[in-house]
Amino acid sequence: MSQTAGAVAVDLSTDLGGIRLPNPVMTASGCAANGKELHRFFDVAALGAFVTKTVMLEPRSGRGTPRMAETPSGMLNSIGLQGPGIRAFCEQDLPWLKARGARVLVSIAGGTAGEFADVAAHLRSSDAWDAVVGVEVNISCPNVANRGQVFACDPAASAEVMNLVRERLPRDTPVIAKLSPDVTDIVAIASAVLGAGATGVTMINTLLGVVIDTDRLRPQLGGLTGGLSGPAVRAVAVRAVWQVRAAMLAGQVATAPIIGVGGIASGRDALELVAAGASAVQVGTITFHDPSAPLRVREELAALLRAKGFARFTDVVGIAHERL
Amino acid sequence: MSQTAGAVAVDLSTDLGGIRLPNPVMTASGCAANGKELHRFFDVAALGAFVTKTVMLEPRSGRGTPRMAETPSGMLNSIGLQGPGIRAFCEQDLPWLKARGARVLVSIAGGTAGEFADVAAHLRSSDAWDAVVGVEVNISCPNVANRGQVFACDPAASAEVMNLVRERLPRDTPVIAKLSPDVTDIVAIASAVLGAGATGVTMINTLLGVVIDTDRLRPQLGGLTGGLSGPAVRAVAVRAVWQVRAAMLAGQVATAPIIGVGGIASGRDALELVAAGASAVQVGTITFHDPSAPLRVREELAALLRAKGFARFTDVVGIAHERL
Amino acid sequence: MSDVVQVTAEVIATRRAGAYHHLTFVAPGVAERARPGQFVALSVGGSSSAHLLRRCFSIHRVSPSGTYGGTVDLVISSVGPGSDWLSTLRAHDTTSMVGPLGRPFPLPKEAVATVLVGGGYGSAPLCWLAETLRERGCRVDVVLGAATESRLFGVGQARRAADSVTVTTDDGSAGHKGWVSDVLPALVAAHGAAVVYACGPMGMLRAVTDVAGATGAVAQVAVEESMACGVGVCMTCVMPVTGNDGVTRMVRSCVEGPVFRGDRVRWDAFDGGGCRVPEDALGASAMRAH
Amino acid sequence: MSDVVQVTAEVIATRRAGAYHHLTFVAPGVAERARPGQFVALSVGGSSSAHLLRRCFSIHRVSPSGTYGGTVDLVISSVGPGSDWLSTLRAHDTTSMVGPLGRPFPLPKEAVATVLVGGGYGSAPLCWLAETLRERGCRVDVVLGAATESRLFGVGQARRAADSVTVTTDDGSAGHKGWVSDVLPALVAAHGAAVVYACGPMGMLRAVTDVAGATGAVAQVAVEESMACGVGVCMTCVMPVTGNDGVTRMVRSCVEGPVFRGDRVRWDAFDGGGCRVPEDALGASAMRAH
Ligand SMILES: Cc1cc2nc3c(=O)[nH]c(=O)nc-3n(C[C@H](O)[C@H](O)[C@H](O)COP(=O)(O)OP(=O)(O)OC[C@H]3O[C@@H](n4cnc5c(N)ncnc54)[C@H](O)[C@@H]3O)c2cc1C
Ligand SMILES: Cc1cc2nc3c(=O)[nH]c(=O)nc-3n(C[C@H](O)[C@H](O)[C@H](O)COP(=O)(O)OP(=O)(O)OC[C@H]3O[C@@H](n4cnc5c(N)ncnc54)[C@H](O)[C@@H]3O)c2cc1C
Ligand SMILES: Cc1cc2nc3c(=O)[nH]c(=O)nc-3n(C[C@H](O)[C@H](O)[C@H](O)COP(=O)(O)O)c2cc1C
Ligand SMILES: Cc1cc2nc3c(=O)[nH]c(=O)nc-3n(C[C@H](O)[C@H](O)[C@H](O)COP(=O)(O)O)c2cc1C
Ligand code: FES
Ligand code: FES
Repeated sequence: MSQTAGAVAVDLSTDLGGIRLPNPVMTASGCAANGKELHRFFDVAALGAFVTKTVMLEPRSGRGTPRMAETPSGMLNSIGLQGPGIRAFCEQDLPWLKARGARVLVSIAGGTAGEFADVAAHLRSSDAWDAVVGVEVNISCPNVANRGQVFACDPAASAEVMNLVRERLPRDTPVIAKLSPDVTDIVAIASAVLGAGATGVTMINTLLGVVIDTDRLRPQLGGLTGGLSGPAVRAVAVRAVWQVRAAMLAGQVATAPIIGVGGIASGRDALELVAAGASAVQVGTITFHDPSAPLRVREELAALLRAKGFARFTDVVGIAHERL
Repeated sequence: MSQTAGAVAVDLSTDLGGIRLPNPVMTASGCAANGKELHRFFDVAALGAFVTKTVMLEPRSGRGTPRMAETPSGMLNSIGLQGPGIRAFCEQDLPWLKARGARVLVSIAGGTAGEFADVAAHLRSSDAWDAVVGVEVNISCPNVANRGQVFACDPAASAEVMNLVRERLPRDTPVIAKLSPDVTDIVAIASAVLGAGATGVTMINTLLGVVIDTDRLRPQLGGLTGGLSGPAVRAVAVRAVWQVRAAMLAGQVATAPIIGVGGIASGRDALELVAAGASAVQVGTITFHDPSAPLRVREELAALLRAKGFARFTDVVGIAHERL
Repeated sequence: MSDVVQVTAEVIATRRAGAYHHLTFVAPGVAERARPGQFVALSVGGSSSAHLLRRCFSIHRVSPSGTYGGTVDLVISSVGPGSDWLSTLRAHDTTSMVGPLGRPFPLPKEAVATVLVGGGYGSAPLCWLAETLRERGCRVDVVLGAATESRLFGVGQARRAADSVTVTTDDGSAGHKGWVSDVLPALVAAHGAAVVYACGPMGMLRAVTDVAGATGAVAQVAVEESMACGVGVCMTCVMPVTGNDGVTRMVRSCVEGPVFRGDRVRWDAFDGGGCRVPEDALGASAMRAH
Repeated sequence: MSDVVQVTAEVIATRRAGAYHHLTFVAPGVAERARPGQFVALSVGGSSSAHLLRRCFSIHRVSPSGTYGGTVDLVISSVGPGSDWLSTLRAHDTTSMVGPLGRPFPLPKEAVATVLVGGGYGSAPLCWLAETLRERGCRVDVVLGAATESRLFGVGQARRAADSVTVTTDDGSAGHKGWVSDVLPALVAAHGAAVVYACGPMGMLRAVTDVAGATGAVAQVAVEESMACGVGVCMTCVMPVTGNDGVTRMVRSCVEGPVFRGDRVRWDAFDGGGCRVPEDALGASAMRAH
């Protein structure tokens, strides 16, 4: 079975809150840098969207090392949102992606709700703004005002961020809130951000974890805690997507696109998140294992849909809810 | 290096809230049935304690099948607390364990706080009660009164259960609350149960997950959602133990023994949880891979401590907090 | 402590058998203890494996003493990552084996006539069973069915071991075109079989049970439920089976099975890919409460 | 798109080299592109692997055309699950290889004198570098150090490729008893070396940088930071390096290294097992805010 033929035969296009993407497969923020590196392995414009590393207002050095620990079928990272700051991002990274023809979903963050809004405003004024198909708001970062509790753990703080970011961006720009799985009730957080103007939600960010270095009997990461990702956490990601989609179907939460991320290593894995309710998927940690993974997942997904006789990707979104 | 020699040289004994155990390694509830099956592979009395499958008041059939899905470095299960009910447990299972000389940590649950208390009361009146070294209260099960939200997700509901169970048991019986990791703030739950009379806490129960069967495009488990366990989740377990121990050291939560569980496959893994703050450990899912695992972990842990020059297990409990 | 062992098993021979891989392992202790109908649980993927759960395989045959010590033969159909990995093993590769597991086929006390029915690789344990029954003076007629010729296993061996062998394939590529249940009633009737032994897919086991029931024969069926541990500790492999007391319980097929009396299995509870808990099963009402 | 490839690499030869495993892979495309100082990233554990992250290894040497196509040689020290798995590979086993990665050792434009310093398996890339330098007319003196004799690598090859070879071991089991930094100053001075190339543990690289600095030579050191991806996308392999503009940045050693000018590395920030962010590094103040 030719995977390329599959990609042609199945209509892979999907809708991201008003913006049409040619296919649903994206990179995941922080797992693909800002494009140049992966462009050595595949054309970044071939993806549904390229999701950039979360950028904040100022340049950030990130944390000390070690920044990672391998875990069974996953890894723990504590990068600390290292990045160039929004100005350098708009001057260098975004124009590069635009020149390649990539559709860019820009991930932003702030230490305060106001900083999120400032980053969004800077981005809006970039010369390369027309390459931007949406803004992913990474609220899984510590809130300076609330003793470092992450925004995404608190519905009110999450909503405040979304309100302020929404104000700074054109009405037709999709604004996607990226949620943390480390909460008692992820439906409540999804409900809060969608109520505050988010166009959709991305789930999941990493799970908080600790690895102990048993030689030195101390935490292995320089930053003590880190984020757990990779295939190890896929069942948690599928569950989060399932719950929020189920709440939408039950009318408890406004219907909105969900971007699924967490542990996708293959087209089959992507299909799990899609069948649970995701309109698009992001390929994260597995890119470290296989730098061609995002494109491979697109091809495998297309081949799988064709083999199952589906003509359109959108016919499979959330299909598992109909087959209970 | 002889592991047996290691086991002799290191004092492995540990304290479980007043009860002294000869070593800190236990089975995990639901991963070892009630002893007979594993006794074919090793002597159940060789463990620090044998933790029984959670028992409720009445016999339960458990859920339909499929009840499991393998996941990368883990598995998802939805057994539905199948069991004989507390009466049959007291008549058959507990006496068998007592006859083998096992120290038994009995795991109990209820659909209401009152059912928990009733199960505890039945257990207390068992003829084999003297084999019981403690009661593990599995509050990670659905609360009938609260739309099925699990007790362990709500500090008040968790505390109510612990209060009622505590009343039915002798003052010197350790009562250990088993917590769910699926909460925004596990320290708050630990604080609530310790404030309500719990002697200690066991962390973690499984993470809520979903696996989609991509052939049938529907949830793979008969029960839809399931619990994720195995090495995949170890970093989350270490993090939970770390956070609660840190809160104890900071004086935010009363100091109490922690039993660490989640993803332990070797003595090295056990040492991660111990260094993070666990006074005892439970070996769960890996037992399905290696039925001798609980005893092997005990031997590997002893050998590792000896190789590192520790004379007493208790010297390593929480040691990573001193080495930040 | 002595009915089961956990050993490092070494592959000493591999060969193709139609669509299947036939592997011989040196597995000291397993061969000596095993009886027909029992199975082993193998770990898969090697030392870095992301697959935690063991894979279960019927014991095809054993030779308790050989040049290398006791050996165990398995017949493996490659259907997913675990069985794929096993089918790429080469001589001298090793993996961990736990066994023998489960209850063997119960053998009749008298020298009665028997029929053995195998579907696909389900025929793996039947030749050994046939030999054992014939040693006891039983008549043994064998029916082997599969979707197509390459998915038949053990036809030649069965011809040597049994009084007769009938083959069926869904596509007619070998033997009668059709199902084992098409040819079974006549065979059971012909020699007045007292026991019908069967191993294969659930649908076939149910059909065999029906045929046996109609003629008054006892069906002894070896089931294949999805198993996480194989040793009785996880409760994933349950199915509803009615006991001597008439009460249906969700019993573990790894320790109380894999062989059950067909008429005790609650076939009505099985659907597509899974099995419901019958309403009248012990403890089903407690599930409805919460 | 053409400076790096991702290929299935097949082992064609394995041999022991003291404490190390020396593996030759057929890796079409990698050999042709590689230059001394670059590395490859291998996946480990096979198709069922629980190890997601690639393991990085310096390219020992390449032969761009051979009977099998281009080959890549690696020298592997078995220290954990990934390197253990690699060291058990046999001929015809395969794994995925990405490479060549990173920046090679910069070569001098003139025919200057050079000293090459290798610690343990850090000597793996140096013979090839020595040959390349000699082709350009450079003088090459080599110093190889290790804890003990079995952990030396490539002494024989170095003797063929270099003008002189000096060996040191911590325990005196071969060559001078002591560290490479004991013998290095005299060697650098002897022929007025303009560049000192080094590959090995961090402590050694720092010492080499100090020695080079004292004599006015440039140190080019190949570092070995823990890497999750090897291709520049994960930001785990960073270390503080000062740029031409005098600003210290946390740079990725996989794409901006692994070879750095020794005097640009902020050695002061390294401690025990990790590395702090220097207070004056770009973006360090934003970390203090939150
Ligand atoms: C008692 C018993 C005897 C068996 N005998 C044989 C035999 O002789 N030859 C043979 O080829 N196969 C046999 N099987 C089936 C065999 O265990 C599965 O085909 C195998 O586990 C599939 O693993 P996988 O990783 O290749 O496939 P996957 O489908 O990826 O497996 C995923 C999970 O599901 C379980 N699973 C999948 N299919 C089955 C199945 N049919 N039965 C039970 N569990 C399953 C696996 O154990 C694993 O945990 C037997 C099963 C049982 C329970
Ligand atoms: C550019 C570069 C070149 C290298 N060249 C060689 C070489 O030629 N020969 C050789 O034997 N080794 C070399 N190494 C080190 C080699 O990558 C590690 O020894 C190996 O990754 C250890 O993996 P493990 O699973 O065996 O050990 P573990 O310690 O279990 O590995 C766990 C994780 O830590 C990382 N890690 C552990 N040790 C190191 C280390 N020293 N450097 C980087 N990452 C590490 C691993 O990649 C893995 O992700 C090199 C490393 C780098 C970065
Ligand atoms: C090294 C690393 C860095 C990450 N950085 C970010 C980030 O900057 N912003 C963000 O929203 N998510 C970040 N993530 C989370 C991923 O985008 C993704 O949500 C998570 O890893 C789960 O997907 P995966 O299992 O496919 O990796 C990072 C993950 C990793 C592993
Ligand atoms: C099949 C299965 C059944 C379980 N049943 C119970 C149970 O009855 N009661 C309980 O408290 N925990 C139960 N658990 C959770 C385990 O005791 C343990 O907390 C969890 O699996 C994490 O540890 P592990 O990764 O070592 O398995 C079960 C886990 C599994 C895999
Ligand atoms: S497979 Fe675990 S109880 Fe049967
Ligand atoms: S190893 Fe991933 S950026 Fe360098």
